[in-house]
Amino acid sequence: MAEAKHNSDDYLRMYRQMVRIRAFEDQANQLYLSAKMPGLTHMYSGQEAVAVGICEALTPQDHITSTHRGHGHCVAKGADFKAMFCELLGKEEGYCRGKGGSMHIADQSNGNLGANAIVGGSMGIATGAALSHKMLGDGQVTVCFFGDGATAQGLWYEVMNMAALWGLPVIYACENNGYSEYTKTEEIAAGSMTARAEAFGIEAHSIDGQDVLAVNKLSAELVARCRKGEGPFFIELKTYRYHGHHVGDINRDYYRSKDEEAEWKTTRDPITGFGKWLQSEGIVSADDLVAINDAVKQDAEAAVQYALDAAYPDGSEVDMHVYAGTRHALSA
Amino acid sequence: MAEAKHNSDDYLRMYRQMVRIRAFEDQANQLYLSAKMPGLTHMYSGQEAVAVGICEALTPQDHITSTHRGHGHCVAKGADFKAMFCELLGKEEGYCRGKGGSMHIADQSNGNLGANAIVGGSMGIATGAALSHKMLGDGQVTVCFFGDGATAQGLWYEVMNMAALWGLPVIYACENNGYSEYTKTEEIAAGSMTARAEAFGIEAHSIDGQDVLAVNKLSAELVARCRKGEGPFFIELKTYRYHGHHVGDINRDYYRSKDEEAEWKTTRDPITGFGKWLQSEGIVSADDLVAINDAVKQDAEAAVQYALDAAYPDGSEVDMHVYAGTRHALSA
Amino acid sequence: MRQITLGKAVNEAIAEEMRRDDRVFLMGEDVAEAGTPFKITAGLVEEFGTGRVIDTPISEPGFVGMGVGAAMTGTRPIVDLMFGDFLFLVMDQLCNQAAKTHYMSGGKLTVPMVLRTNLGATRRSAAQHSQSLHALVAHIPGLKVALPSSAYEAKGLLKTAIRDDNPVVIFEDKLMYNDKAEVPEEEYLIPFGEAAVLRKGRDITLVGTSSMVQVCLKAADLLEKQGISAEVIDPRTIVPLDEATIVESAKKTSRAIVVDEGHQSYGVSAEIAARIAEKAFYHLDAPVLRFGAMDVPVPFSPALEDLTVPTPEKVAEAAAKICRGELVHAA
Amino acid sequence: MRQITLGKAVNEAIAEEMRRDDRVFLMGEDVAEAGTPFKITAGLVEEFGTGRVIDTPISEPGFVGMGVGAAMTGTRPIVDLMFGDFLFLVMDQLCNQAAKTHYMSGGKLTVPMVLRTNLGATRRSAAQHSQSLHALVAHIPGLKVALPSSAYEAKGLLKTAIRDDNPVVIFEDKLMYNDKAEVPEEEYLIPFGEAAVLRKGRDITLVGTSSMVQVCLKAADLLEKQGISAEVIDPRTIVPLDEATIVESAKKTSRAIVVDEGHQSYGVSAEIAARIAEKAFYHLDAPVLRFGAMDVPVPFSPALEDLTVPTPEKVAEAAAKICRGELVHAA
Ligand SMILES: Cc1ncc(C[n+]2csc(CCOP(=O)(O)OP(=O)(O)O)c2C)c(N)n1
Ligand SMILES: Cc1ncc(C[n+]2csc(CCOP(=O)(O)OP(=O)(O)O)c2C)c(N)n1
Ligand SMILES: [Mg+2]
Ligand SMILES: [Mg+2]
Repeated sequence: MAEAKHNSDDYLRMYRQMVRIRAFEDQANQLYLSAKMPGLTHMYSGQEAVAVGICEALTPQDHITSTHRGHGHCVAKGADFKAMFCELLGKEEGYCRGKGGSMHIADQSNGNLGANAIVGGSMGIATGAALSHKMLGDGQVTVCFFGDGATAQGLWYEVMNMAALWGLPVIYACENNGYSEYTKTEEIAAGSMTARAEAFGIEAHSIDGQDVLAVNKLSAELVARCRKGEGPFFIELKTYRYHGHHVGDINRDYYRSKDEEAEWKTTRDPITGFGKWLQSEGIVSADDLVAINDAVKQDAEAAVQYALDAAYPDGSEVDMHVYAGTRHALSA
Repeated sequence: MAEAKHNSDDYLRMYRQMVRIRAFEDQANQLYLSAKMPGLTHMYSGQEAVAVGICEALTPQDHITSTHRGHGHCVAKGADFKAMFCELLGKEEGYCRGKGGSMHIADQSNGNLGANAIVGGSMGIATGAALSHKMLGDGQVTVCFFGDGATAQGLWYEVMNMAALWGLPVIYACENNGYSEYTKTEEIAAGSMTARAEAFGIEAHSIDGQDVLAVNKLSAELVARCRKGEGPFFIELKTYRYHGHHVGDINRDYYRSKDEEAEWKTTRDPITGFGKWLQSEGIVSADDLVAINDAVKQDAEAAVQYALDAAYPDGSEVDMHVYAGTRHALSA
Repeated sequence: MRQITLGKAVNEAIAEEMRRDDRVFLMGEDVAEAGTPFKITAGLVEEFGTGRVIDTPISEPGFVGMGVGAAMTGTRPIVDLMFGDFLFLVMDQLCNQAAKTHYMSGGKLTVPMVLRTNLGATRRSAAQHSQSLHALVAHIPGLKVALPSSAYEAKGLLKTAIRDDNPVVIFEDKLMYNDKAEVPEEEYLIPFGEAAVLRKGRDITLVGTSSMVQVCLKAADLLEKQGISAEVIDPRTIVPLDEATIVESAKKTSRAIVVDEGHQSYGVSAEIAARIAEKAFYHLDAPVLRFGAMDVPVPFSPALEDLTVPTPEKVAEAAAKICRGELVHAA
Repeated sequence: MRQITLGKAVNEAIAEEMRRDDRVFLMGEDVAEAGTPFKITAGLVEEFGTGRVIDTPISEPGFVGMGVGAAMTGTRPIVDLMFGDFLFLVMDQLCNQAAKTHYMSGGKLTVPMVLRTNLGATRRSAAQHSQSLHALVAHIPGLKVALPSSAYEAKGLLKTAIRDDNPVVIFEDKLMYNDKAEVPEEEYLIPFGEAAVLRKGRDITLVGTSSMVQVCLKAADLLEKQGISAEVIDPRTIVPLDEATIVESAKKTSRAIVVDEGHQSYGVSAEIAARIAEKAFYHLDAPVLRFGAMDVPVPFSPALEDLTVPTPEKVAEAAAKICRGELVHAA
């Protein structure tokens, strides 16, 4: 069972996982810009401390549900670069054999029940997973990731009510990055997020989502309490997305300023901040950090190349996996 | 514009309206028991002070939306017995030409946008009506009636958020009668109802729904404030339904006791209570009240007879009113 | 053989499967002590407890979504949707999530969930409690759709649904809950995708779904009196659909009528009729006719509501007409 | 005549109607400054202000419900649903409320609301952003359903929709937003329920909806090279459906193929094919064939996605086959 991390290995893994997410997104963005990516994708860069801080408090068996902006959760929950890039490119070796793509990437082996292209669409799934685990008595916890914009979906209030009534081991983690698409959060959300959860009798926290240690500490506590039957919980994590809403959202001036973006990147970057702290605590040197960054970047590049070279699924797969237990749905 | 009532005529009208609702329901129940009613219906008896206290604070132009338990709202908003009973019996002279029945009774002439057989189904409609009125600048207010059970529908949170963001002139009136169907409210609602509205920055009140004067006073204040652009508001009204969930719900022991029912009926009846107060204030005598009751009862009986004798719609109406502007949808 | 009601058959199916498999549980509004408004699940909470027979708040999207998540993670929910009309509330969780999860995950995740609900008009329940919405879910790949036509089918199909590893929507006809049929004491399952030929005939094929099977059987009786021999087929599941049995029958009889209680336009009768008309084309002596619910919201008034549903008389009349070789449309 | 894109045509339709009628307003996610992800409504907020071009939170059931209520009380909302796939979220407000209000109220209440949304695959957007769900709403009486096939239709049908006193769902094809067509400067409306015969032909009728009209026109080109003359019909609205034009054409050509981008089974192609097969029965020389999207969730991988949609080549091949008199099914 995971606990708040307090030794160098754990710190370094957290740092490395954040760097891996950033590197993954940089490559994904390049794939888009060089027209090698089918469709669009939503970058997680800037929010790394949330996914890593939370997922490091979970075991591989614990479940998460993810969002359209889901690469970070996927990496943080333990996924492999190659299978991820293969999925983004629609290749057979992708996590979903190319059928899901970026918006539906799922990694059953590490407990990731999947990204979701319906905003808020996974809130029921996460709560249902928590119900399952409560029934099975296996002590597992489920984390439901979603954005500030998703708090406008009525589904959340329905499942919060049931989770509270039945004491389910689920943590609702709202990544408040200040925007839903091209609209500021304050224009689409009245009142207070934490009060919304509290109204259902759910303990709610609001914290700095750029501080991986703070996120991890709180998560580890709440996960442990969930396992003891004290759930559900709600956490609002204040964070920021560095890129546009999706890779194609390049001119953002009409909804947010370049200054605002620069401010977050230079003063509140979760990776830089944690790197500085690691150095100040004497856990690593600046060179160590560079070495980690370089190694991760090479990994990512190699994985991209692997995925580019990988095969597409055979056309005959098109009607496979429509129904479990039926090999091809459309052949008699 | 309606204000808190403070003269005898207003008091007497409120009393009379409550008695009318009770009489209507008694007749409807009889129709069911004597197998003259098509389908089922949900009785409002016991909750009269809510509908009357609120609707007496509205003008006929102000809108309301109603529920499956909607006869009380319909009467309180000014409807006529004959057209109501005709509707309950599926007759041509019914408010909806027999097409809606009890669960869809609507009375456009008095601003009643209709009962609804989808629990919570009218929350969007009410909020949209408020948006319309805000856009049209006509100063009208909309009241959305719903039960405690309906607070479990996510739709409510979606529209509260928008109503709060845009300052819409809508009052959400939750009639908490302690049960949703055969389940106690505390088993299906976590936390606090008022806190749920407050979380969206909506001013919330919780009051005794059996006290028609208190209900009317608060409503008149909130209606006036809505007209000044201070809406939305939320009111929880604590009340009780005397009959079963619907007319067919006769054996209720497994979900609530006869003692509980008797307690509410004998100590908290809204009509008896208000009648006593009217007498104690010297506004009416006991005989006056009996006279009102008798007159209303006769009205109701006559209306029932009228409806029983009335004609069904002609078969050719079956494909009328499918589309506005198309007389018969199915003839070429 | 013993006869039991459809309601009892459903109750037995759930109880047997819950006894067989600990992972199976039931959730929905008033399914526990109240046993649903139709009293279908009465007694289950006494046997299995509130941990496995779960009363929910009135949160259809929420608890169907939870069903999906539970099904993905090791349990096997039977979700009770009180009225088929409430499907409209849960379409996202059912059609965007449950139906697509297995495919989108490349086969890694499965959603063994059953959504039990109902259909059928003429209960004087008006437009929001009388719809037959099975065509909507049948249109969405990834969902299986079962339409039992008697207590026997209700039990066998539901048991199969509970054991299926895919999301299955099963529609019971509200008006048939008290109808009795022979149901064996011994366990049995009814496979999906196998139509039942309920009556053999020579002259015309009548395909009926759910309670319209009764309409077809009664029409066949009426036709028999006129010397016309009708074959009656119940597809039992419309996804998967046993096209072969239906098409072979139409080829043999060279005439067919499809009867379904959903709205006629863009409904189930269109799909079945289109397939027959296409695949038995060279054998047909008459156009394939269709009977569905009238394309109007279901009216409350008894004087109107009864006009909106197919009847044995109307089906028999149309069948007789085409069997006599009369033209039904201008030539 | 000037040529403009479909996106611009939609924008003009909204702007013109908002100028004409103060009660018309627009609401949806990111419709104001952002002008929607497809930039269709760009510029409107500048002209009409945030009071009439309203950005909503991500609350589809909520704001569609509000559209219904607004429409019932004196305003005329155009509600923007960003992706057609989100219809699943709003089905209750659309199908239980908007569609039935006029009928249930015996004609007293009307719901003059337009729901603008889209359809169409092959944008590599995967299973929850690529569906064509028009069959679902076409099945529900009380809703009208329009499927523009070009910029010209998009403008004319949308303007008609905005003036209609009923709830209308209009589906634009996402892939056609940048396609140009001739669109007059002068105002025009396109009536509902009147199919367009886009190409006259003798040998076979091709009925296509939305972008499948292009597929049919291209198939007709391919067929022409083989000496086969195809008539191409665009119903433009599927509710109301101009059955007469379609059936008459099929009677004339004695063959028909229906092409639609919704899933094939229980979809729009079934209804149109069933009606042709029934009502032109005595005139048909071949089975009516159908092409819809494959009955699978839309896959993300380009290698798979392109296999799921009808193509001109496949349509032409099937058409040629039946025109040559080859059997398409065992006789
Ligand atoms: C139900 C639904 N509505 C709208 C969309 C379109 N959409 C995709 S992401 C998004 C914004 C989500 O904002 P937020 O939840 O804050 O997440 P973020 O993108 O900021 O990570 C919207 C509106 C969608 N995918 N699903
Ligand atoms: C969406 C929906 N779910 C379920 C039902 C069935 N149903 C009708 S009334 C009711 C209980 C409503 O409880 P509440 O809102 O407290 O109103 P009350 O009956 O107490 O007046 C239920 C579950 C319904 N009509 N609509
Ligand atoms: Mg956000
Ligand atoms: Mg109640």
